[in-house]
Amino acid sequence: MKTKKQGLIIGFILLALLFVGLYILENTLSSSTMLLTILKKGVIYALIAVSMNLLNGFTGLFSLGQAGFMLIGAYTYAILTIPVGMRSMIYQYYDGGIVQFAMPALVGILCAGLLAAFFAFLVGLPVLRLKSDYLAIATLGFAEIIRAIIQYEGLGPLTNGSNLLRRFPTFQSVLYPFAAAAICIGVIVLLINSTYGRAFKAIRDDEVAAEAMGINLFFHKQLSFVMSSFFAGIGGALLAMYQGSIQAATFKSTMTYEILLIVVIGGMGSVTGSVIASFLFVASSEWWLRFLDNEMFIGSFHMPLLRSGFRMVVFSVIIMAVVLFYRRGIMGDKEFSPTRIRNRLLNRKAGRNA
Amino acid sequence: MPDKMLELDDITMQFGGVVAVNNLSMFIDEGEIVALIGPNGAGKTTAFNCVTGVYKPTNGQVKYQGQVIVSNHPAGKMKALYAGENRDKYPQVVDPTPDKITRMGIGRTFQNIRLFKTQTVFENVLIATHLHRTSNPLSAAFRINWREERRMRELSLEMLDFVGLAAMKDELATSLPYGKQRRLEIARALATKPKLLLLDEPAAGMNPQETADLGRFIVEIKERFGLTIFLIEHHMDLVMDISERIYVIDFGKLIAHGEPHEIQDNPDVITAYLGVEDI
Amino acid sequence: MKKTLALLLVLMLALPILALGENYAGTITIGIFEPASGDNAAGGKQETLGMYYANSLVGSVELGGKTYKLEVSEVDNQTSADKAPAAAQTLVSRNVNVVLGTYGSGASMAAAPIFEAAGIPAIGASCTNPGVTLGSPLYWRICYTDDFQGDVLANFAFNNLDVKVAYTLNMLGEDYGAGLVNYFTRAFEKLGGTVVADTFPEGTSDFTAYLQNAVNAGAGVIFSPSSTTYASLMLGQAKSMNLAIPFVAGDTWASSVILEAVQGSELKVYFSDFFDENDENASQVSKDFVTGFKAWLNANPQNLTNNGGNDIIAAVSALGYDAYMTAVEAIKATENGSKDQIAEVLPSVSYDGVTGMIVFDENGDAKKDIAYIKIADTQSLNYIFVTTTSIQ
Amino acid sequence: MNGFERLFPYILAGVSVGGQYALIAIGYTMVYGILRLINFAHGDIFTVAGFFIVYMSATMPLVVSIPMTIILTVLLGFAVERVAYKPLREAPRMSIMISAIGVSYLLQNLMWYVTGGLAKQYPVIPWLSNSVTILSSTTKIVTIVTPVLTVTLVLLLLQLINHTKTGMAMRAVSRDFETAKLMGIKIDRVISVSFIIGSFLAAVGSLLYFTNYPTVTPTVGAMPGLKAFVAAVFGGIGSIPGAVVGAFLIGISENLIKAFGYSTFSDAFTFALLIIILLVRPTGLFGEKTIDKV
Repeated sequence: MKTKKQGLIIGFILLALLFVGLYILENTLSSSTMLLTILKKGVIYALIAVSMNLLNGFTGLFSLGQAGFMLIGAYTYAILTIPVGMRSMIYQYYDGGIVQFAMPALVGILCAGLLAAFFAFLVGLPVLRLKSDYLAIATLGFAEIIRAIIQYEGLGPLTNGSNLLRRFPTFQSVLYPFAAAAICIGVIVLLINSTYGRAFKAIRDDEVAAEAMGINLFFHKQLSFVMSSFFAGIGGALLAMYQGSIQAATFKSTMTYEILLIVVIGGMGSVTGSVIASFLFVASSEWWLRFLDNEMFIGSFHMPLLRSGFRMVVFSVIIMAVVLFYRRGIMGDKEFSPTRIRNRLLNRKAGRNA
Repeated sequence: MPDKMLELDDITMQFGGVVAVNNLSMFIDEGEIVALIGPNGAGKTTAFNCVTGVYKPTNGQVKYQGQVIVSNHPAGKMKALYAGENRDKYPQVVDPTPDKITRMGIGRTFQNIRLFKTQTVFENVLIATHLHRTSNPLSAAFRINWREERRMRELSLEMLDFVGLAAMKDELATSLPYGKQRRLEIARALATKPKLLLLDEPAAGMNPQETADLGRFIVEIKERFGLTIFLIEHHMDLVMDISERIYVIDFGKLIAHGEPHEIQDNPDVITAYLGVEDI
Repeated sequence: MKKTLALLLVLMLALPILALGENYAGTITIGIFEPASGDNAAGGKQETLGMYYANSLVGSVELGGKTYKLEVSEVDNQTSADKAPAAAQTLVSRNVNVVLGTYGSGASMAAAPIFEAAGIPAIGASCTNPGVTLGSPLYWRICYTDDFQGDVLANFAFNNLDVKVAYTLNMLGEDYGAGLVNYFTRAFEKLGGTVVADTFPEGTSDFTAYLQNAVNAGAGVIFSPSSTTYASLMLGQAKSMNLAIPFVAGDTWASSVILEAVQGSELKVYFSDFFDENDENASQVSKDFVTGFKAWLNANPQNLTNNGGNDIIAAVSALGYDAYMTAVEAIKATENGSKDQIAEVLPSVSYDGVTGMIVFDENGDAKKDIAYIKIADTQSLNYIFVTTTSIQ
Repeated sequence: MNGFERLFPYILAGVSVGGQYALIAIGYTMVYGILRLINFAHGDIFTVAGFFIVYMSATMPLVVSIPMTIILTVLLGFAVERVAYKPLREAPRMSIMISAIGVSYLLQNLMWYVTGGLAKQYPVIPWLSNSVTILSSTTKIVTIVTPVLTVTLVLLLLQLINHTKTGMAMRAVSRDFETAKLMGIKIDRVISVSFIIGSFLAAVGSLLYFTNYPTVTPTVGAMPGLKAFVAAVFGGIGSIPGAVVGAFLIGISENLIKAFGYSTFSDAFTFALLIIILLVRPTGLFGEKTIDKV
């Protein structure tokens, strides 16, 4: 109990330091550097990955619908917050669209989460009765259906059909997405550590036993599904803010797969794992490996293989390697906490002394 | 007369053409230890699963403290296939999910141990206290229910203490030796605060010594928590010295019923068993 | 293990702090923001070729007596709205002074806010969606826009082809097609024609059903502005159906992919274009460009493959060339070619390019009012020039 | 013109697409029947087969490149199983499925890299590509050939499964993995065989598919793949005739949807259908129930 409190305190201190660090970073670096971009996208993906982990890692529900709920979140946010003045320009084919008001960004984000959660509730009613891989394919299907509906010309005045939504409020400072993600992930962690979280894990480990312990499978699955989608929706809204423009066509199942792979790399059932993996994933796909996409000359020697697309090949090979040989991912189902490290150190010392 | 703790009326479980339990009728009075025995594949566990809502019986009903908790009659494809009797006796259909049955006060253990693999000994028990929660997800997440949380933990510790696993509460449940895993399963079931406890072959794979201890232990928990106990067992000696009444089934049918000494020298039982294994 | 990993992470994230200010004095970097892969890679590569060719001609500029090297820095945006921002950010992080591109309006619109935030001026070569420059102060465009194009094509179909019913087909979720169809429909209906609209989902390969719809609708023309990938499928199946209905499409169909698709068929495929390489009464600039560019393509097999394996000049190449040259004109008008100065002078730049005179209006769009209508030759890999139209 | 005449071309197209779905669906349903694995990479293997021909026909005649392609595709399917799935045999079901997603991701990126994401023109296969006219609607011969060929192949396959030792082993394994193992059936061999057959049919499928729709892109296989899987579920996963029937039904219905002007939802419809099936009859048309033991 005591150590737990200490851990909490240390955790908070570290979080504070992180924000201070970010603040300094932001004011010292030139805004053009890739680092800040990576940090922004990374933290948003972290939130989305954690939300998916809540479902796949902690409750053992293999759902592939994440992109769909992100889509709902992103569109809800965009539709609600585009300044009225801009609408005629953006809804250029639907003479301004039917939504003629704009909400403050925060309200928009909240609505994004709520609407995603609401749809998750509806989708969950039928789908959550399905078993593992049927659930996967069904949720995948729902994501595709949602995409088709949003792109439907008939809904143009609301969703702008297939066309971009843009010019909605975005964030400049990296601090905002970090703050938002930190709060959301915090809530998820609290939920996981609560008695409900324990019920989730029980369901993951053994449905029959869990039921025999008086845990209502459907209710808890539904709860986990709705919660996960709520945060996926918020993640979608943040992603929209990060990108500055969104288009339904980009929220494909590939997006879900990428997030799933992040969760796997980080370790199913490890929040910190997902967070670390997200930053690694984003940084390496958007930044460190980019050089692989450009033809390179060392002197007159033309580097072989390097050309557009090579980055993703290398990248997916790495992922396969993790999936096959490093199945538990970076963290397994453990968490990365200061107290743990301290204990490890102490143990090591003890080991040396003995 | 007072309501029985548990009553099975004409319970029949049929998978396709196979009749696993055939017109099984039995009862358990409050405070009794009753055993259901029979050779392998006689349908004992199936009977259990009909009571706990894991299976939906093809026909018959289960009453708990006088109230019908499970009831069904052949329907759909079964109408034609049904091989049992009294097909029209139970018109109403009651088909609760297992968690509801547990909530009513019927706890159980499993023949093939089903602990929560990734959880510690303590967490395994703690999970079982979830069903008596009063908090909603949010109040639980934000620890507004800290009092309740504390009570849950205290109860769990108490249970572990009682089954003598408190010392290893932070070990991974699956790392425990076999016998202790069985005890943990019992502790977990107790944490759901049952009135009726169903034990599915609790002594399976134990040596005579452990079995004897287990026997004493079962009696002890019965006394301590004022439970009624319904157990399935293979070990005759255990059954004989702890249970007050015994039901014997073979090929899903009830072949004998009575007090241990009556069963001991019941020819049907002996033949049923000699066919399969020696006592 | 975990500790080291975390450390590693922190270190790697910290890397670029050391790698700051990588832009050496004396070079002006021109960012090429084009698709090198994806559905529109074919067109994107052709547009990029034009830029590289221009760069091979003008590799440096004289500013106040000092010589500045003109360096191009390319990034692949895959013309997808979600890849574009990251790609744009990469260019920003390379501290480019001006950006050229991109093929496919969606990516341009997606990237606009990012260039804007970094104060980098961008010049669109072939992105025809009005939304690109509308409300983006730092985005300019040297080609005509969809509303003009849709208008032109509608008029062509209605008057020249004398058609009263048009069947429109575009990909669900692709804004280029959606936009053009929209403007076409408006214009066509204003002229008194009727339009039957249809969309196909991404990844469709069976178009027979849609073509059949067109037949059943009694359409006299199929207006289908789509990426060449889908177009070639569509035409292939039209071919095996011996479809008699003519196709009309936008600038994307001005590609050798389309020409190959219609070889040996009876299909009539019209499309609007920015430029015509066989235009006799073309300006000297464009004549020189045609000869020079062909020679340059044939000199390097890699370029030839990027151009689709032949030396037919796609209009987008010409536009790419003009975009680059316009940028150069702007740079020449500055003192040191900084992004801010370029942004400052661009509105007043005027350049007589291959695709005509380039002068920007208040939106930042080049005042272009001429489109070349061509038909794909079904016998030899060539376009046949039909007419030039323009709307006053 | 009357209703049928109006709809006939759509049905024709539907039947042909259905046939191609069927050939892919069998791969899914066999693998699922035995490994309980949704082989997400199957659709991509189908695409790779397309590229094999595109590149080989550039250098060698079709008579060589077609059989070569089929062989290479089979090898690929075999290799994928050995490298990506076999090591995970004991692992939880989720991680082998993730591996499948990983393979699909890898194959797509690989194809993207090789082709630069450019669409490749599929070679014209003589005779198959010629046009014919039936009931006043013109189409390619392959449209007619596909369903016929599909049905023939399926009949052969059923013979193999019902009357050969391997086939018996397969049925045994799909019925009860563990017992089959104990009975001394060489599980790995059976699994390999099912992957080989699956890939073979995928190769043939791609041959027919791309002859009809002669443009190959790295992601072109994804949708047919998913739909084929839906077909497999629809027909009752694990049942080969079921998969075939399901495939034809889906092929036809999605074309009819286009005919009635709801093409926006032709994909969505397929998934909606899937979900409805899963809820109403999770075991599909021909699949049989299984009870999980407690």
